[in-house]
Amino acid sequence: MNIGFYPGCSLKGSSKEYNESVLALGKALDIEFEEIKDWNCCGASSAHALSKELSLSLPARVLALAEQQGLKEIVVPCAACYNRLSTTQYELAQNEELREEIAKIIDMSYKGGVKILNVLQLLQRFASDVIESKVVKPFSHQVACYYGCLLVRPHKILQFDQVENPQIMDLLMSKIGATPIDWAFKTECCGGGFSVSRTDIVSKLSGNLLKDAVDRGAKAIIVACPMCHSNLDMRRPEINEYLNANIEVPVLYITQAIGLALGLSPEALGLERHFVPVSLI
Amino acid sequence: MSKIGVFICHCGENISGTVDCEKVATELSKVEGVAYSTDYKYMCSDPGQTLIKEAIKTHHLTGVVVGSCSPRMHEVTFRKACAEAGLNPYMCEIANLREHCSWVHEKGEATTEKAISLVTMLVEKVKKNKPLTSIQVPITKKALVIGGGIAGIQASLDIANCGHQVILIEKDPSIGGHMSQLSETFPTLDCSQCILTPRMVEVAQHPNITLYTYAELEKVEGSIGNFQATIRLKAKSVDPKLCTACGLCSSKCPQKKIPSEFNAGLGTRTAIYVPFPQAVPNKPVIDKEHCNYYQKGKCQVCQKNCPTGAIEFDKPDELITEAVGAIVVTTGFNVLGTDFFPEYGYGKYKDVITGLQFERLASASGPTLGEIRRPSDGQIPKKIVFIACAGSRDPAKGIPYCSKICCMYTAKHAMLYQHKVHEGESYVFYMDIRAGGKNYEEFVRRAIEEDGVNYVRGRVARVYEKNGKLIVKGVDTLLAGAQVEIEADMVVLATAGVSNQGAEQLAQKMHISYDPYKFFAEAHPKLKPVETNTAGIFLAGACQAPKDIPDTVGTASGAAVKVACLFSQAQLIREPLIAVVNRSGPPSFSTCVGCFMCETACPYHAIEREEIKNRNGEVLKVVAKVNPGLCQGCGTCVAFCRSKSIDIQGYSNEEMYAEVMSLFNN
Amino acid sequence: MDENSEFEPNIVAFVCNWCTYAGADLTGTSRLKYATNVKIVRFPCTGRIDFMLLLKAFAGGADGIIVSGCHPNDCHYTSGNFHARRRWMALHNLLELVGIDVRRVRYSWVSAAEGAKWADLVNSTVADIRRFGPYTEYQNVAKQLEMEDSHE
Amino acid sequence: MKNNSNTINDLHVKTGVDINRCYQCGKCTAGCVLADEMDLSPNYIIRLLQTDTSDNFDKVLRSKAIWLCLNCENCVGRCPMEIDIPKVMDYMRELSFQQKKQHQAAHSIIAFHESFLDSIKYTGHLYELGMIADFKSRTFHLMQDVKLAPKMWLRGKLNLLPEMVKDIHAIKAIFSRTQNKRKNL
Amino acid sequence: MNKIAEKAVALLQEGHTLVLGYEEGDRAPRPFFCRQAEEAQHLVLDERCTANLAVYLTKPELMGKGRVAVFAITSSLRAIAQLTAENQLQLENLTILTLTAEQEIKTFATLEEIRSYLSEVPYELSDTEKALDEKLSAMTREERWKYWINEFSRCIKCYACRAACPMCYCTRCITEVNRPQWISPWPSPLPNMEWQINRVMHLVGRCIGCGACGRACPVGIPVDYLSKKMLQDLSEEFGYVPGQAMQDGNALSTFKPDDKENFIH
Repeated sequence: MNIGFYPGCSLKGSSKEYNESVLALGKALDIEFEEIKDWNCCGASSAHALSKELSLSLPARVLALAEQQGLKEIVVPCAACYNRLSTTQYELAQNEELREEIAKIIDMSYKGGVKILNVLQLLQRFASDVIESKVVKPFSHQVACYYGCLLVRPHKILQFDQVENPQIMDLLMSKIGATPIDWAFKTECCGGGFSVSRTDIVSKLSGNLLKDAVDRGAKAIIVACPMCHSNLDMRRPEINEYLNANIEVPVLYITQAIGLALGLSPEALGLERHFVPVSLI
Repeated sequence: MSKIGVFICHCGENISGTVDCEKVATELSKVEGVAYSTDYKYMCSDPGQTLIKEAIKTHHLTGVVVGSCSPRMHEVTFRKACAEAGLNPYMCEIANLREHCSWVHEKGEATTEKAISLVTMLVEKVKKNKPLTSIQVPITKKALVIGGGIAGIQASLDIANCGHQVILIEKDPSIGGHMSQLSETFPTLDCSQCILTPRMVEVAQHPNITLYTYAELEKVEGSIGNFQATIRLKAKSVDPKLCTACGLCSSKCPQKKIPSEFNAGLGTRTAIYVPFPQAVPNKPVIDKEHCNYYQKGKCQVCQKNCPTGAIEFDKPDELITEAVGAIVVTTGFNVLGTDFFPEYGYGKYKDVITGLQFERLASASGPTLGEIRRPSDGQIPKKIVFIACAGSRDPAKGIPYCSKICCMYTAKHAMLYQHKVHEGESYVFYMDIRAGGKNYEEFVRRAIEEDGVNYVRGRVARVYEKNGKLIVKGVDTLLAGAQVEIEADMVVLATAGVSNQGAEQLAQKMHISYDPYKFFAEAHPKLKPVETNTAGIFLAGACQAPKDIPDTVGTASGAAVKVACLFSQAQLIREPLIAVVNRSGPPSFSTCVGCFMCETACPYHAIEREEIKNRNGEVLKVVAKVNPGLCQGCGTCVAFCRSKSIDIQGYSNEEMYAEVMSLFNN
Repeated sequence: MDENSEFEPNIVAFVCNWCTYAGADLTGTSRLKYATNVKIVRFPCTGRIDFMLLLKAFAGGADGIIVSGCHPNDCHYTSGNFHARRRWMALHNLLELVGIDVRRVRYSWVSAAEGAKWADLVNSTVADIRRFGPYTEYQNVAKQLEMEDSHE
Repeated sequence: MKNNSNTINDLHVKTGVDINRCYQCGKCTAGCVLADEMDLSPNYIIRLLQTDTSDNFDKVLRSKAIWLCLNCENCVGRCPMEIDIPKVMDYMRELSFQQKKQHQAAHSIIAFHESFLDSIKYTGHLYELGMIADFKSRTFHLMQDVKLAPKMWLRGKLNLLPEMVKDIHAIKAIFSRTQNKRKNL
Repeated sequence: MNKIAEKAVALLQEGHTLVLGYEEGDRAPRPFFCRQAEEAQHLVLDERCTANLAVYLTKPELMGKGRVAVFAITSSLRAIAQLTAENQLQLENLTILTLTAEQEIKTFATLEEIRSYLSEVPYELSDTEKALDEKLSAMTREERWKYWINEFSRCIKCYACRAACPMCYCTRCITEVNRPQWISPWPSPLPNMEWQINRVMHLVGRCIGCGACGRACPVGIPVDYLSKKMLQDLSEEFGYVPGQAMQDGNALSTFKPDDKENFIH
């Protein structure tokens, strides 16, 4: 099974382990990824903070490239990229004028037919029914599945399952033996784009949700977004400082958690790249 | 050869001020077919009318045109005068010389010329007019009331007290409706059941009222004055004649964990049950969905225990047909469930409840005997949050309208809570307080000022549970958007009032229209609030839109009066200005080809299909036929009919054609 | 066109009984003045108005026509005006096709409360038709009929 | 004073958001994770815009709040009138930036965005190391994250050299074209 | 013996009293009423067949009491679907067949089958019609008026357009109504036009665009253009597709509360 792949910048840099674990899991489930050639950054939160056209043009180029490459579907593991690409596709589908304008800007033909999948949707499609049989090391821990904003909102565009209480991740996790807890911050924001510019805000927002998860007995936080991960993982010192506590709960990408359950090596999944050591294994 | 009389009114100075009435009269006398033409100061006055009557007699007039004020003013007067002189009233037409001429133009030639042509137009029409006799429809003086809530009860009693027969049907085992579930009622805080139950008993005992509970409308045929209503009497599995309501059956029934509808799911009931102690009739029924015998085929404990052998299993539903002259629909409303509100905790938190559930908690006959205890653990909530507009005024959730009653019952709930839990703290999140109504605003103020309920102007974003508390995240927009977080023990949602299940299907059975929210539509929002577009079918109460008790009772009595008016006539007299499909001898029988496109064009479902048969009963042709009871005379079908086979009396093709062409035959 | 400033157009108005006729009554009771060129024909509902009457009016010599009834959703018969509106849509399109001067047919919604609107409607229509001049184009063709008529 | 330069009508045309629908229930603010950091609460911002006076419009352009919005979309997700506040925030940010009216507290945020965009402009990707350096030079937060970088480096999370998009002209073109767009906006 | 003929024979043997089809004519195939098996070999069916046989189906005097089979071309199928929706046909005593693009004989059991078959066949104006359309839309209003009045002045009021139209099945046509006399009986440009306007208005939401009216006109007035053009102009607004007759009333007996009213002041 061959499917398009758009890693995005974070997966090439600060979130290498996400990239590694996605690819590793892909191999384990024999999904073949075909990377979009010469892709560019989606512009993340910065582009649309400063320029609407730019924020649409950058993703539009990526999608246009995918079309050129004849890809019908692309997987976009990074929640931010996924959100930007989907939003762009939606906006351009809504407004013909805009579509033509952007096509001019990127100077490429853009149809807009490519189907955009996030990692959860990918797993749901190719893993959910085979996964249980493949589990060798049940991931038997209490986990807090953290969806954040970019995967679930805006509902109008992304059509995620249950707006205020999404379930996909919880279902997948329970299939590998984990016990997802019911907690209050599933879809609250971690501070996203402020990782660098307003670390204070990040520590506060991430701190609050981390605390709630731990208070309810989570032994690991499961995420599917590089921003969430780097905020909860890399910013842990600042967070603990803000909470003046010493929270050590590790933060795993869902691909890593499943990878472990399927018996892949921690190295292959890039666990050693985490700041907060993954002491579960 | 028609002999038309023309009568030009000066209306004092009102017409003659700008129109040369004498000239109009003389000009008209020259028009072909005009046998008599005159003018007079006040045509509508007694001498004026006498003048017309005399002229009709002496000149054997076949038609009359009065040039005067608007027909909307005196058409009735003059037609009556003609009738008294022996001329068919529909041979009299009014030319509007005042509102449409003398008052809107300056004095002068042109104005008089216009007046002349206005009268001429109607002379030409009257020449073509046909004598019409008003339609008489017999009336079955028996009313069907659908729904046994307070609206149905009130309507039934009012109609019955006018001396007419009433059939009241209720889908549940007892009448009483939502009002029987309420604790106290605003703005007086008197006990709902105390004022309702006597009425319920009255209904049961009234000689003119036949009560069918556990019954639903199957279908309706016919039209105003003569409906045939088929009613399904759902099998109760208990013979009410033998049952003494001793209650032994329920006490023995093994199925005890069924959520009680009456207690809005907060209490439980058995499979064989009486919905509540004051139920009318106070006889149990078996709920087949939950009965072991009906589901698994064995049990019959109730039967074994019944001292009078009243239990009768496997009895089929019964269908009865009743002839009625009018129908009053009072099927009421419903409230949204909590599961409608993901942000408030889906229905996954036991202690997030609806206003109706709170009513049961606060009611002395409720599961907690009137003590406010939260469902999860029976604790008395120390802090309680009420959220107004839960669903209402929320287009995103598909309900843009205001549910009207929530502001008041929420104030009442907070008040009741404060009265019952003195040290308790209550918060109400609201957007606006809509307390229009006698003593309503005062009531809300009392809640705030005397009972110390904390009103917070703003909405709640989300509710989540933490360490046994419900964290309510709201805002106070009056503090420049300061966020408010309350650790509450219980949250009450003032959930929107919505139309009842099955409202749509019911409306379609009766051919009455409904709005996008499945509330039944009144014939006119202001002037016909209790009528529907189907003559003879009336509305009352919350099946029309959320209403409080006073409004509901008001509309119920209103509908009852409409029924009483209808029944007060020996026969139903209607203006003959209705559509008619032509008929002729064989072989064609009618020029109608039966395409029945008029069926869909008619807003009143007045077009019926008539089969024309030969002696051997074979169908030769199917043609359209207008039901005179239903037709309101809009004439849409007439303009639509390609073969001109359908025409409307009083505005017929020939009449309108003559009227229009008269303008140009010069 | 100066001769047209003298020209008094012959205009007929087809209106429904419940809204526009009553609206025109209100114009009267409020003593608002308007041109004398328009004569009102009263129908129970716009749904009753037969498109042939419009053609016949032109044939008879009308220079302009007003068709008016209740605003959408206000119809006394709930939907007569909706049906009428569709009929006009079709007719309008067809008249356009065969080259009839549709500017001379003025459709409007005038409620029982819009006495002033009725006065404006009449005056503006009269002004327009004055500008267009008499509808001789149509009337000439109509006359051919009368001529043949007389030959019969 | 009535608005003449920027109106909520332009806002409507450009974003498709009709803020006149807002009836001030406050649900947006109630659920906003950053409301308590903001100088103007979301619903207050909408109210200011509704007045459609240039003074109030300006107040919003100069506010800190518009820069604090993270576009987490919780507000629009719960708004009963489905008013897309994040879109409004984007629009106001863009205007504020063009008209040089940004709140000083927004400095570091904008600096980040600009560094980020520059990084894309010159490499086509986010070149984190370069971006951080650039950000520091813009903000003089020279000491920020000095401990973080080496740790990232150790964990192989930092690339010393940027990974370039081959067709970098395409990217540059996109930037210049949208640049002009932004000018004559 | 061609397969149409074979089928016809079979149908007659099955007890059909009449098979409606086409036979060779001097110019093109013409309608043919086949009642005996031996006549069957005359039957043909190909793209040269244009006459709309549906017009006969509403005439009891021609159909008789027995079971009738009809070889329907696309336009006839459209007409049959529309006529059924207008309660003019009882499909149970009709056998409807057609020749598919694959030259297969297809028999339809239900209206639904006909509708779904037709939904595959798009409806559009022919090139000649498109040409006329361009010509006319290029004209000014006055020119259009002159064009049509000139055309209608040639009309001889023979009502062939009416006779040929499968949708004109009224037992009394408006032209025969004399109280009032909506349309003067003698031919003259104005009443001729009034008749056509009536005809076309009566076809709004019903015309199936077969063009029979136009072909029937002995003096060659493109009367079919008017109804087809209306069909085209209004189908989107009224949601009417030829052959997909609305079961719940037609374009003029139904409405949308939000029908466009840009022409209303």
